[in-house]
Amino acid sequence: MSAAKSPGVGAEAPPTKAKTDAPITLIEAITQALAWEMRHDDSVVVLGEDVGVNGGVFRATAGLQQTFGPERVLDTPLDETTIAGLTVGMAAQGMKPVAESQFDGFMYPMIDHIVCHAVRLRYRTRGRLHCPMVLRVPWGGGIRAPEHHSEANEAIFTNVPGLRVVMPSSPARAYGLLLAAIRDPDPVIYFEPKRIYRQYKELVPDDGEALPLDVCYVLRDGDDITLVTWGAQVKETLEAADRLAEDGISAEVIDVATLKPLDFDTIAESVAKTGRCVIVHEAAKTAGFGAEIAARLAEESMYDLLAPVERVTGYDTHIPLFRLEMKYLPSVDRIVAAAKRAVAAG
Amino acid sequence: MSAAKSPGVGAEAPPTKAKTDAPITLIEAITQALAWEMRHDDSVVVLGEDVGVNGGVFRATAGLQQTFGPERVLDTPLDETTIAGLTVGMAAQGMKPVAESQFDGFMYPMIDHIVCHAVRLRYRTRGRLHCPMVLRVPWGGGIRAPEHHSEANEAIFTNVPGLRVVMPSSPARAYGLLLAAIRDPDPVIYFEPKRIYRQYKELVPDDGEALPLDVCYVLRDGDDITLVTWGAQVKETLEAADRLAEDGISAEVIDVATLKPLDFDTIAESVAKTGRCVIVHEAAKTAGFGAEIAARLAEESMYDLLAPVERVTGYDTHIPLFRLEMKYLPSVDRIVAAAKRAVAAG
Amino acid sequence: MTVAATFEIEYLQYLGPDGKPTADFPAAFSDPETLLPLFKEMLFVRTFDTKSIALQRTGKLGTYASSLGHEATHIGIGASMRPEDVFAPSYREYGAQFMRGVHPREILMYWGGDERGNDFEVPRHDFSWSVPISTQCLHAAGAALAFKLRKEPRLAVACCGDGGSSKTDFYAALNSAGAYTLPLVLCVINNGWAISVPRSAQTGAKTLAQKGIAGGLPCLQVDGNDLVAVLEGMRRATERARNGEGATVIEFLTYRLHDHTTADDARRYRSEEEVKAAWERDPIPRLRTFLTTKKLWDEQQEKAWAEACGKRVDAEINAYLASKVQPVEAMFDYLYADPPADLLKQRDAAIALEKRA
Amino acid sequence: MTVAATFEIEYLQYLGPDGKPTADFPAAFSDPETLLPLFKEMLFVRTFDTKSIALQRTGKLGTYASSLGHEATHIGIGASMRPEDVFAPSYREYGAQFMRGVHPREILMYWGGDERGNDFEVPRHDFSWSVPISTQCLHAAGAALAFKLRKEPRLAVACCGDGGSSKTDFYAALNSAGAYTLPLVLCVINNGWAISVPRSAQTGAKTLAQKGIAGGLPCLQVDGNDLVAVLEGMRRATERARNGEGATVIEFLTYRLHDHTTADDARRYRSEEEVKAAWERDPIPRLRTFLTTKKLWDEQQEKAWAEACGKRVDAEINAYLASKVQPVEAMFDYLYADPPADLLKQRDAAIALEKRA
Ligand SMILES: Cc1ncc(C[n+]2csc(CCOP(=O)(O)OP(=O)(O)O)c2C)c(N)n1
Ligand SMILES: Cc1ncc(C[n+]2csc(CCOP(=O)(O)OP(=O)(O)O)c2C)c(N)n1
Ligand SMILES: [Mg+2]
Ligand SMILES: [Mg+2]
Repeated sequence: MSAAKSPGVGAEAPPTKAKTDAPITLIEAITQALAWEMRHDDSVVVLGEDVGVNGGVFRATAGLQQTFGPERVLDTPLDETTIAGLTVGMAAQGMKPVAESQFDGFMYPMIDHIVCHAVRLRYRTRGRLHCPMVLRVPWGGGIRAPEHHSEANEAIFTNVPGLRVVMPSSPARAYGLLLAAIRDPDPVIYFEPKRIYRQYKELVPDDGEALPLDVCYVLRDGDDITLVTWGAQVKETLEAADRLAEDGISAEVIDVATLKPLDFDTIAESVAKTGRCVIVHEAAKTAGFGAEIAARLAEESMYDLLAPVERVTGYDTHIPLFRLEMKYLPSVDRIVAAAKRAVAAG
Repeated sequence: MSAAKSPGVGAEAPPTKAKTDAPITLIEAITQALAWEMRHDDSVVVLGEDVGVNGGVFRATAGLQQTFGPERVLDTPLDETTIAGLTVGMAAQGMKPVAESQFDGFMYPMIDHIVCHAVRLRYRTRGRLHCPMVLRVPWGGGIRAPEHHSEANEAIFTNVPGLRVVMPSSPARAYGLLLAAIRDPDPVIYFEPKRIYRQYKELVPDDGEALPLDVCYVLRDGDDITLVTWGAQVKETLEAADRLAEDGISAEVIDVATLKPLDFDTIAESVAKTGRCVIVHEAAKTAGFGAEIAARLAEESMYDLLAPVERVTGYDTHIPLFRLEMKYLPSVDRIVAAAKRAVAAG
Repeated sequence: MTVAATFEIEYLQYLGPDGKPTADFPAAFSDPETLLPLFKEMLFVRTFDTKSIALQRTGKLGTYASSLGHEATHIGIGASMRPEDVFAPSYREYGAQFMRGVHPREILMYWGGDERGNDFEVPRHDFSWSVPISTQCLHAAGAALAFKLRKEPRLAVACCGDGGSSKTDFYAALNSAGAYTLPLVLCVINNGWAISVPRSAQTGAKTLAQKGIAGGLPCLQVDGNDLVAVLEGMRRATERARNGEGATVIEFLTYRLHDHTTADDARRYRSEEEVKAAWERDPIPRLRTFLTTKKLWDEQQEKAWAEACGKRVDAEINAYLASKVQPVEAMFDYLYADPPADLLKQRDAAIALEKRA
Repeated sequence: MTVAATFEIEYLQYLGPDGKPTADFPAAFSDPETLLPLFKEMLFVRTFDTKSIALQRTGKLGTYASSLGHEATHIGIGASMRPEDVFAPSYREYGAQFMRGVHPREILMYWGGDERGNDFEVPRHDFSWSVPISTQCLHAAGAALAFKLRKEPRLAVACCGDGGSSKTDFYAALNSAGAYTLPLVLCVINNGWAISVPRSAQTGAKTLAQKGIAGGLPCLQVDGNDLVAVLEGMRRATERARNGEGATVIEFLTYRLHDHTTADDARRYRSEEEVKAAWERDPIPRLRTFLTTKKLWDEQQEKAWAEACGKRVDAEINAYLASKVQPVEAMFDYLYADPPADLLKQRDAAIALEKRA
């Protein structure tokens, strides 16, 4: 392995040929993106717990170690501080590490290296060093997993300057955003909504095309109300839009996808049209990232608003163990009710 | 030392007599509160780096080890994970530890034990165990300190269910809120705005009277606009109110003081009266805690608002080293300008 | 050459895989009768484990972490503690917990997705299961510090795995245990694997026991499939702790005979030969052989006991299966002692939503 | 008794406090001439340090962390590295940094509250100062891992203090260094104090060197006030690393002769006697005595060199004092390679505010 610092076609492409002809799931799109970038940039390495022979507990790195070898796909000792610190060190010295936190609930020990170092290397050294790392985090609830395996903790990272925070909600966006995250010269947290890892398949051409890291997606056009969401809740929100349509309410659905930096323009434009906004997220309500979107609306779209903003979110308590967890997550019913209130109010 | 689990007058009160007759600074009020509670509840222990003989790098624990002995005031090994983990363990077994993070920028390794354990013990065990701990954190910029000594990171904690987050801005509130924090049976993060540790003195009777942990303070009445802030920025915000008064604008100033749980009612009442709100905080704007307040206004006070909400905050970048840091912090000028815009808009 | 310090790690084994003594038993355990009740508990855990896995396979339990193969270590640890001591488990030390009074139904409840599983009827002061690896080691250290400051004659015992011994919290625990001379026993249960990562990939250290040297602690390596060695290791460590001499790190060498959890498939990453060889070191047959030789156990007793175990576990399973799901307000009611007004509003809304549904 | 493992920590000292050899010098440093240029660098650092403290006292510098007493350790570490290696300092290893090409004015800039101090003209790839204790140890391990994966013949050196050796990041670094056999040298600079906390309160370990055993690493304890011992310790460690044999932990025994920083008052927590005794072990006089004995140094040379050092430091101070404050947009310009639109708007607003002021 040589020390190439810029992307370029690797000398020996691995034998696995991407099957661009079959539809794939969100998690398969992640694997596909990792493989594409590893083939084309040999400074990309993957590291984490069980990412090697085992291919990750969710199989996101399945086959990568077999293809690229143990020097490109590294199992780490069982310590998240270690993973974060090694990742920062490698990134500062010209590699592009893609680290995995096995679950959302285990990433907290990584915060110190992210907040004190990853996002500061460039700033602190006036550009002499920088930190082109990605941290992949299987995120969110609803898979009947044990404690600490169902956290929606994205808000913690959105107040951190210098960071990018993205969360795909479809196979195609998972692919394009992961490529962009790896190529970006600054640190990116890439949250993976594990509840929809295998929700559906779509065709994702393995063409190495990245998506922008600062663009929201309008998934459905509408005139009466804007529903803003991200991650796994895109599913419920789209279902809610269907239900609203049955009642003659035309809902526009926006997948934020790139939380930080936030593409507020797309949201503002939509609200300028609809006059109403419901924000949907899994995380606890208070100081969740929905607060930032509502705040921007209060600052910049106040004259457009025909009704109060509503947030439909997880409650301000912990997501319960699985017997009760679905009662914690925002349901289609709750979204529909909030949207109807907003429409009635205006 | 016995293992009393409930407050009660200790057998041997230490010789130091509180001087209730002399005005004291905010940091002296902290010391006074610690001493009061340690005298009256021998399950209270103080721990942290340099809190012992040295009395803390800011002198918050000055004299405590001399008075209460090394079994009540413990220097820890130099590791924040250790401090957090020991604190949780002690609290779960009936002590009331008051831990110190020497500076805001060093508390990140504590997050794991706070988020995964401190705030979950009660929930996870259905009340069998709980975690009556306090984490004291000298907070914020403006003291010409080195890197990582000037962080305003309160927003990270406000999305965490089960936590209480408070930040006093006067000697009297520092005293009353710290007593309340120690007595509260759940974990509390107590941020200390270090820039105003010694800003001014006031009389703080050493009477053991705690303040509520969920109440905002209206520091100044006004009719035209509501200025909401907390911590060290209370200083600039009050100055801004003075300046606005010169121009005939009557500003109400609210010190949030207890960020989580938020006393939104007090803010909403004020905005119902003034129709305008400017939120001021040191932390970076995006997803700072100001977002939550603005969001609540967008949800619950929309019909009261005569002008868009404004946030005057730190920029979305790191607070610079000290040659530039004052240009990062919200200035009186910026607050006044925002308030005038809001008044002009309505 | 000037030598600044030297260290030695002792290895304990008394009963070999074939059930024959490999050394004189320590005085405290020289009467084989003392081992019999513990052997029966080992059999009980194995029954519990087998039935729990079956329960999961039929969809009546969530992900479950088996303790197959760890019985001697777990039972030995639990048997060495006093009720007033504090135990800080990771997530599979059922044997130790049974010895302390935790009900099997509580364990099932927890893996069945119900927080009430952590509301142990007995022992009230033990720590709950700890999923974030090795964080419990520091909590145990904190408990030990509390005991020391309050001058209570109690100690804390924490368990973590071979993987867990890489975790910074484990190091922090041993560092503070040494700094404060804490009444603590840190048990590293080396079962060869941390999910798919073999022990050899965790560290370059020859033994995991030697990590204790970093904190100035005495360390032992113990055959964790030999109940006598486990008991003797724990005896030494708890005695030191009770005498105010501080903490000990013990590495228990055992093997994870099952998948990591029911969500794992170990065939992906480890060889059948390795597992087969590990079965030869199974802690149960060796103790059975020994006790049989000593005329303390026979096939008939085994059969009767197996039946008793099966019945008891079935009763526990039934109790678990009969439990009603908590009402929706449970997720609000155990957050704060004194819940904020906004939270109570959310609670009301959630209850109203339930009623409508 | 079966022994699972044994360990031994070697202690290195060649030049006693009185300037007399206490053992035969290692072959690599048997020619005293090799020590002369390093001795001169030690004197230079001390001049820099003295003048920096004075500068702070007159309000022309922010908080400053002195390196008084650490000169042999710092210079010896820096002298043992190659330009292409990577150094990960904490915040007071100026001597090591000077050996690597960092300009004194950069150090002043940093403590003077200006990020440009970290934009080293040389060496471009070294890590910046690291205030969060011991986090740099893991960054160095990451760098070493990068070198290993890319098969580059380079190594990484990290420094932390006695306090820093309690930090979980330090343990994580040595754990991963052992697990991956990294080309890394972990230097624990034991100067007796972590602000007000004495070495004895950090850990129950007899030596800090022995922490390496936890990761299976060879460890050395070295008289850090003896330049020869420092060089020899580093020579062994770097050789191992370059040979692909992995990492080493070295404890350097020295003493922090000054306050922790200029913001500290050490008289609060340590005795005058202790400090007086430490001055007896000062690394500079002993090397001066030795070199004088060897006729390689005399008072005249000392005087001339002191003058040269003073001039050079003054020039650096003047360069620092003459530096203009960065424009307000600097705080926006180094955050992202590709700054988001909202940030650029904030940048514009901040510039506009400046213009108005
Ligand atoms: C902090 C953290 N990271 C990752 C995990 C996911 N995880 C659960 S168990 C496990 C392996 C644990 O191995 P070991 O410590 O050897 O214990 P064992 O399961 O073998 O008993 C991992 C990585 C976790 N629970 N916590
Ligand atoms: C994570 C963290 N916690 C606390 C501090 C505050 N602090 C700065 S230096 C220091 C003591 C360091 O002692 P040691 O590691 O022995 O290094 P020395 O200063 O003696 O060189 C402390 C506690 C810090 N910088 N980082
Ligand atoms: Mg294991
Ligand atoms: Mg030190």
